[in-house]
Amino acid sequence: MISVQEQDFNQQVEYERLRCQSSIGAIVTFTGLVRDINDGHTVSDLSLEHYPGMTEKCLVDIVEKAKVRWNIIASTVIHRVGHLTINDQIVFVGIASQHRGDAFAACEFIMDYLKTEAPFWKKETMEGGETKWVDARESDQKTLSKWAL
Amino acid sequence: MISVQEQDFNQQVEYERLRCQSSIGAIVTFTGLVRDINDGHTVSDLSLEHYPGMTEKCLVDIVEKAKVRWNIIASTVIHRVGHLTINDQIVFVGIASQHRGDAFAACEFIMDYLKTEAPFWKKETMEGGETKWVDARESDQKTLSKWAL
Amino acid sequence: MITVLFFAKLSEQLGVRSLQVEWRQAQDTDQLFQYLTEYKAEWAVTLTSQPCLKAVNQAMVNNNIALKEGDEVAFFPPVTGG
Amino acid sequence: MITVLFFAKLSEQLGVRSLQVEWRQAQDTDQLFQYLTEYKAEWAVTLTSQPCLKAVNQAMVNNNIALKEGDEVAFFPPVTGG
Repeated sequence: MISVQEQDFNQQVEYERLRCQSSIGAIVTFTGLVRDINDGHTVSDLSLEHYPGMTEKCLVDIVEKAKVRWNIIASTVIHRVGHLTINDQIVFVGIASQHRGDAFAACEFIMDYLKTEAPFWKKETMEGGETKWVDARESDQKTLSKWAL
Repeated sequence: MISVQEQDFNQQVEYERLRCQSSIGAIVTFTGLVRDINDGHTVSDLSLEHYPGMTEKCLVDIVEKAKVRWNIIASTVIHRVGHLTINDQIVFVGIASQHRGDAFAACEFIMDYLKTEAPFWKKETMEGGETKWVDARESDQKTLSKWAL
Repeated sequence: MITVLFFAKLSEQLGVRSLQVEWRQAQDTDQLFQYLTEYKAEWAVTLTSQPCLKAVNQAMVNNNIALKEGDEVAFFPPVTGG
Repeated sequence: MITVLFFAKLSEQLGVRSLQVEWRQAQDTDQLFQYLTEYKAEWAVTLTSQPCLKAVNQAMVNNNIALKEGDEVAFFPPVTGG
């Protein structure tokens, strides 16, 4: 399941959706939250823009790449867009597999690629009301090297 | 939070407990479930024995080791003992961190060490009613090599 | 016509979210980019002073590629989702 | 006295979950193990025919270590939790 949505999501609902088959031995979930501090300044809230159409294609493509490499029984990727505030949920990636190694690797792989390839952009509102587009992190690009074949 | 318990746990409750601070940017959870098939035979249910006292010490120790290596804001390890049936939850490991890399690594590290060091033993009841102590997997030992310093 | 889209900071700086360019002005992505840098006085600086990624028909491309009538080309800053 | 505990398959096969051994019979873990292999006729086979881990005072140990009065020593198969 892949979804780009404004509304919040529920951890339990997504978890139970993944726990759908008796052959599943491992479920790994990642949830990204809005932090109060980013790059040393205090953030009051966040607005997320995306490229409708391309975003969904890109997420489908990343999940397909993961399925080629690991044994995945069920997967969910949810990414929110629009206005978010501190501690809000931004993104959910959940993977159900027979064994834990597959679930951990696939979940982290999807997050790493989502971070560098999926067309989302964050704009922060800082404490004083000033806004700032978030800069891409070089470290996110470097992280990809661990998935090199 | 570390707990060895007979009763089931709730994903949402554990997730919300980890989502306790506005500096948290990433929560990774692992849940282990009872699979219907193990090593090629059909399992109908499972009984989990442990070494009371040592189990808790061992889990505390593994979490402490993880805290030395990664930035962890909050952590939870729950392991069930007693009688379990197919699709039941066995174990939960949840890690809350500022950044995703720490949360993924710490969560997988804790599971890998728990699998090889924590004194739990599984006994399966197979379809015909026959029981069988689960054999340790050599692959679980090998997995540890990725955490070598 | 080629549909050109801008996102995020780039769209804000250019003051435009989308525009149409005639295909004869933009037969490949390099030509289109060149055309855009000359579209308005300040666009050259905005488009060349920062990293700018591009996607053709919603797939990221790194090198110059040929365009055909009806293609959708997007320019945007490095992504920051997740 | 040394408290000896057995777990899981090992406890089932030996038919015992715990027993007390006098310290003079078990001044280190090797000596204790040797004592146990001679405790009953079939124990030698059970204890030596399969991998058997040990913990002293609830901490896993690999090599032979000295024991003191009151110590708790556990023997068990490789763990299979998680």
